[in-house]
Amino acid sequence: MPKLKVSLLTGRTINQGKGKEQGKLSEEYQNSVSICQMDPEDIKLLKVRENANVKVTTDFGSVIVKAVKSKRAPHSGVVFIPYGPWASVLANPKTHGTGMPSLKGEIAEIEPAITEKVLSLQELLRTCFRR
Amino acid sequence: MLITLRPKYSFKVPVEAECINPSLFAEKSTMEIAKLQVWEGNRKRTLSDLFKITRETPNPLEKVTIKIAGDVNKVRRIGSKMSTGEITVNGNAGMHLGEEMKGGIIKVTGNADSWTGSMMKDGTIEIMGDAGDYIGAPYRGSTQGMGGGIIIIHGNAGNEVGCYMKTGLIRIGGNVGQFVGVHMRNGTIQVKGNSEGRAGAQMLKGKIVISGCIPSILPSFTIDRITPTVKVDGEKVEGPFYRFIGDLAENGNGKLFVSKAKNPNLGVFEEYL
Amino acid sequence: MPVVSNVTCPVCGSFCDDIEITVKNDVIVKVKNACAMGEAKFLNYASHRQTKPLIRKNGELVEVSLKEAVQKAAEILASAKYPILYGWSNTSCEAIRVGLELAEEVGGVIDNTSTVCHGPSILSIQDIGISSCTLGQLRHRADLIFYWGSNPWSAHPRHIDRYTTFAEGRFQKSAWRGYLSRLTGILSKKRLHRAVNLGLGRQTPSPPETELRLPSTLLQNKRKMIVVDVRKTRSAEIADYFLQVKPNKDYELLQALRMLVRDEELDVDKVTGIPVETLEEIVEIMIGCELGILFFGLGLTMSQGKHRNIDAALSLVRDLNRRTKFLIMPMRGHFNVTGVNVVFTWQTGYPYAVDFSHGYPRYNPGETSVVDILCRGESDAALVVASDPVAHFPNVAAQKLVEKPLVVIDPQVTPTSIMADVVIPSAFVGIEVEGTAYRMDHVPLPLKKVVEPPTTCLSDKEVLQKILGEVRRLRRNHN
Amino acid sequence: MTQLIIKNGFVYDPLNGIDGEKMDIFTSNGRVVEKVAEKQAKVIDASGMIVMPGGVDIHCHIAGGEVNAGRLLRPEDHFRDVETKTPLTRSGVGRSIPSTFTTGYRYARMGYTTLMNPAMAALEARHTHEELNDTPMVDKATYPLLGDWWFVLEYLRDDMIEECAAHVSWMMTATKGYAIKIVNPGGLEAWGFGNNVRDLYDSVPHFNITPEEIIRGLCKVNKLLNMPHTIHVHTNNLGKPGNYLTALDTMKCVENLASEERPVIHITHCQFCAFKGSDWNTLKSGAEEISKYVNNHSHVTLDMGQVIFTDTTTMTADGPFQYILYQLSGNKWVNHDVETETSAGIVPFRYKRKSFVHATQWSIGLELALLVQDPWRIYLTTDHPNGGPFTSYPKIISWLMSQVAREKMLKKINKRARKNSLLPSIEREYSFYEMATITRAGQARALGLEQKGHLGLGADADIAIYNINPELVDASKKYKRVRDAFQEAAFTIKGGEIVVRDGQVVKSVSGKTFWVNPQVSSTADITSNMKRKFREYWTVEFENYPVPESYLGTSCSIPVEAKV
Repeated sequence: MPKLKVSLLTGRTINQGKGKEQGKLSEEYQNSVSICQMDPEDIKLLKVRENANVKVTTDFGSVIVKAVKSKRAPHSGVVFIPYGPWASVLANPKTHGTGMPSLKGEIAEIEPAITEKVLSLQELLRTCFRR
Repeated sequence: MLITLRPKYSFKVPVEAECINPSLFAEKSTMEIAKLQVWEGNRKRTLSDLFKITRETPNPLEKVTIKIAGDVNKVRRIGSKMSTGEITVNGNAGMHLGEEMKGGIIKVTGNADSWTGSMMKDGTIEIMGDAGDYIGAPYRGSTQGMGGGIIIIHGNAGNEVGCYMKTGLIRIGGNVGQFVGVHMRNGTIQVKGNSEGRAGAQMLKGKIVISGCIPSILPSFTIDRITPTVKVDGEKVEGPFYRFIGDLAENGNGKLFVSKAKNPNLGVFEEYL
Repeated sequence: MPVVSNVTCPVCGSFCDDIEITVKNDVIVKVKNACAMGEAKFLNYASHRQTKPLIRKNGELVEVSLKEAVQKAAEILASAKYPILYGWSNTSCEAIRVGLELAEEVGGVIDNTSTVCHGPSILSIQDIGISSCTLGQLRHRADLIFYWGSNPWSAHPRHIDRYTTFAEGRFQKSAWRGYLSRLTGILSKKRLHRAVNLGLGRQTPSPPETELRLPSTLLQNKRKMIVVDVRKTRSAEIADYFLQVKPNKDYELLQALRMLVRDEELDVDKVTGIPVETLEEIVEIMIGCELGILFFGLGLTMSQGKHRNIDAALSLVRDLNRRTKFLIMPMRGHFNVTGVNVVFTWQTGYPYAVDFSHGYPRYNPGETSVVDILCRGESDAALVVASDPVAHFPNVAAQKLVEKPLVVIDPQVTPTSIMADVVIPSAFVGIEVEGTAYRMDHVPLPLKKVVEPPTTCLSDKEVLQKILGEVRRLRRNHN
Repeated sequence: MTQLIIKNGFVYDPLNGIDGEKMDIFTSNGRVVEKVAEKQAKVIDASGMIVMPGGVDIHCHIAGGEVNAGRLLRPEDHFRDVETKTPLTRSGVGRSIPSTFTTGYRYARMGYTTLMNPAMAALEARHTHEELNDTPMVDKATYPLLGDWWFVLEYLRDDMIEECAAHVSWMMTATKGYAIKIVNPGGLEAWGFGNNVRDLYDSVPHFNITPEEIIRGLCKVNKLLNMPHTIHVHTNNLGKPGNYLTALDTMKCVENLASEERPVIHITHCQFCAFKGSDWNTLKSGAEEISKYVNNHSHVTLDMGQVIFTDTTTMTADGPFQYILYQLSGNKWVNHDVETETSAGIVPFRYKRKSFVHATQWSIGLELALLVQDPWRIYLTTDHPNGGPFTSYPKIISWLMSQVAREKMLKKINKRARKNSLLPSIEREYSFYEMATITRAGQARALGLEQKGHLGLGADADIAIYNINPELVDASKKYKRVRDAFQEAAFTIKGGEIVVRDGQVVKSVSGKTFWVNPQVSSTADITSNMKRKFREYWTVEFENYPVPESYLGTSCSIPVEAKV
């Protein structure tokens, strides 16, 4: 199966901003942050179609998200997941004595996960926190 | 005089024990030492609440040695402001080890945490294992970094080793993170292993010697020459080294020595010589 | 229907205070002037809501009386040896004041969300200082506007319109018209590109990101905007120029620019892939402007280098003041995150990560900051107010937070409140209760009460006062 | 209702002409009264002690945007000086820019009860008041910065004094301000584009008005509004060699606006604008020229702006001056420009005894206080924290009261500065009566605070008792004793309650906020005009600008009958 080594960015999007104000339990929010924006060429390299599920893995965890085409390509090798519980699974907690974890530019691996599903918020929390 | 402290249990919340200081223990009875105040989180405790204290060779005239037998990685400010004597930690030590130290010796068999030797003025700190970030650094907002003494780390160290350093010597046996010698005013830092980059960022003066690999040199440094050896604290270190001058963004005149053999990627700079 | 005007929007740090809200039967039915995020909040804030206090019993959150919840919260905090009190940027300064008093009373560590947003900016301000201003200064005077590692179009949607490039000022005119004509150009280029692809039946590569030749608009004597980022954002599309930096290479780029501002020569001919000639031209434009502003966002604070990226940016701007007037401002994102720094600072001397465990304020991010404390597993209880660390902290840290007793005060249901042991739902500040909050440039503004809160929901301030009172009662009884 | 009898103290109450007379003071319900029954009252035995009205500070930066930016900038200033929480008091940090609670406690410990915060950007007024609300133990007020406000520049340019007055009146009410503050008039507007004005007659870019016209205009406005205090002026060219001429020009330019011997201008932290010489190398004291002028003219009051040899934090609204200070020191620098109104700058600074310039500055401050003959017209300040933190006031008191104390310090300072200093030739030593004048009575009078600065009937029961016996202690010789006594008041009484005892806070009180509410006839017109311009000038809505009275912890408005 094809795998890509990428640089993972996280950040705000307008949909995430809107979604969080509609409520963290809203579908809009969950849909807005359980995605991974990719360069269309990178999606092709993974041999999946747009909106297919992919698995993103870092040294700190792995999570299933939906691969969506980035509107402002090219940026091959760089993927973007909006702030939220999905991105947090992958985040590097090291602060290097600054208090700030390393949330941008982490090395990640990305691979197709067509058979796996994107967890709902409640399911994701249950897996992460066993509560 | 040897005083041994044994942790009574494994600490969970931060413990602040500035009182673990040979200068303070001197001329105190075991009872008085036992009553010295420490903090466990937000609770005031005495040293004997947390440690079993034993005193050997009760000769009050002898120099004071404090031995900590056990892991004290949650115990902060051990040896802070000490000016004489010796502390040995058989295990890991917590943050701010030897902060503002003025003299004496601290030895740690395990690892030390961040801010080891922060703002120290004199004395020696030797860590057999790894250390955290901000070794020898000043307090937030201050430019008064390490002002003397020696810090030796046999393992690896984190980011910002020797931040705002003014004088003294830091030796790292292993690798360092980013920004070694950031804002350095003077003094010497030797790194036997690799650097994660941005070495000497914003330095004004001083010397950084890196014998291992470095991913790149900051654009605000200029290559000056290739030198076969470099002196660190009177000792010759075999090279050859590329010698860079910087940080020019600060109008600095610091010297950054980087191993030629370990960094073929820096060969491109040779054309400017 | 009653219309409430001049409402301050409690969403992002831009703090638009011209929102008009129509209320019908105590329900917000219409929102005027707000951006998509603001409108979403005003119209949907109440849609997923828990209005009764909860306590976890046998693993399940069950409804309890406010009194019971407050008592339980107070017991948790009062008995803790090293509790953390986190959040605060989504509430009013009035509530934050009480929060600080509570933190002092329980000997805890109080930290706010700037620890994971512009905390590094603060660290470097403490090293370098900052040459800044209020936003109106830029509206009137700035002719060169940089957005670096920030995407106002998505995070602060009205920022460009109200305060910078497209705003009309006394000495500077809006660049809106110029943008419109450029937009036409961009669209036709895109259309052409698509047509070519259709015609040839295959994909040609899109044009490169950073154009190496600077566009002529940058050289004209009028307002211009440059975006520097690792990826082409929506904001980059409306800029006169987009400078693409490689991920984690901002520091190198900033230091190179500083060299050029000092008329130093660079040994290399490219910095992070950008030719030095291009950088030289940009520096020329910076020096030549009447008043320049560099807005920076989390693209700088979160990527490698963190506070040192800001250190370099602050120094660059400071140095530019020898040649012209230049200012710099962090794009504070979250609602009252600036206010929380302000209140922390006047009461304790420090803006975040304040440790009261010894009875007086101590501060050392990296040591007294919440993510570090959690990762080291040092805290033994937590109070989270108006924030959602379970969703936004790295998972490793969030797990430690959830393992220990956790009290949450929040008007919303969030991943954090779902994981909590005690949940006290509060009223929405800026919608259901009034208060004070600070815009990203430190301008304080009033928050309005537009509709009534549910009868079971008190303000954050009142809930905190109740917990504080209860903690004090417990302490008295204990002594 | 608390009643107090302060028995047998040596009372210094210059406003009522009482000079060390042994007498009893009675307070009831927060006021000084003629007599209370001993049975119901708490009795303080003040025998062998000095009793004075509570201290009044006419100019100390204690709250608001720039002060807080200074706090944020300097963790290294705080971490070695902390206040631990007690059952009565909140914790905090100290040194040059203490946190709000600590500021209140420390002033109260020195017997101060009324503080004037001198620099408030009107747009950020809410912030200043929030901090004042968290500054316990003292009454307080704050001055909005109006010298570079676009409305002022435009109205004065067009010679529309009455309209200007009406707008300033609106601003006083909107910001809950107390006096018209002018900082480097015109210079701050020019700083918007990185420039400055050269002198009083330079034209302000884009506005076609000169600093002189701004000062004169606002002086007229001040009179029209019948404000309790005069205009409060930080001169142009502050901190530059040769600027004593600018200071003199500033005083002279309003000379003909004075009437009935009443002051019309206050030149603040005068030390910083009493520099003679053409550059830092040739710096000399201009104290002689300035004091000569002040001694011959009754329309000016001054405060010292004394320099202390210590590490401190400079902060003023004078953006261009602070930039120069950054360039001189190389220290970290904060700049904060405020749209259509003003600017601010902050630079940490260390005054060194061995520095020629710093030592000369130290000398100038004391020379001013000693050469100005009338203690009613010069006040003790450090321009806290610019010249040094307020906690060093007792040191200054000892220097003013003792030639020996001055000589001791003179020996330690830079040689050349010592040689140039006028101090060795000055024999004057302040008496306790004069000291009470320059630390409370004179300041209260200059501020028009009728309830403050004295112990006459009806005065606020704000009283300081210092443990020093003027009959037994020769302040000239035992200056250290004086310093210690003023450092920690034996008692501080605020509003009739004992709040400090032996230098320790024994009760926390919140204190009032004074603001001036001018009664003008044409408010309606202003509002419509302002609303129109609001959107053009500011980035906040008109309705969200004013600070409502409910915002002030304890609001105390002072209505004045304006002449417009």
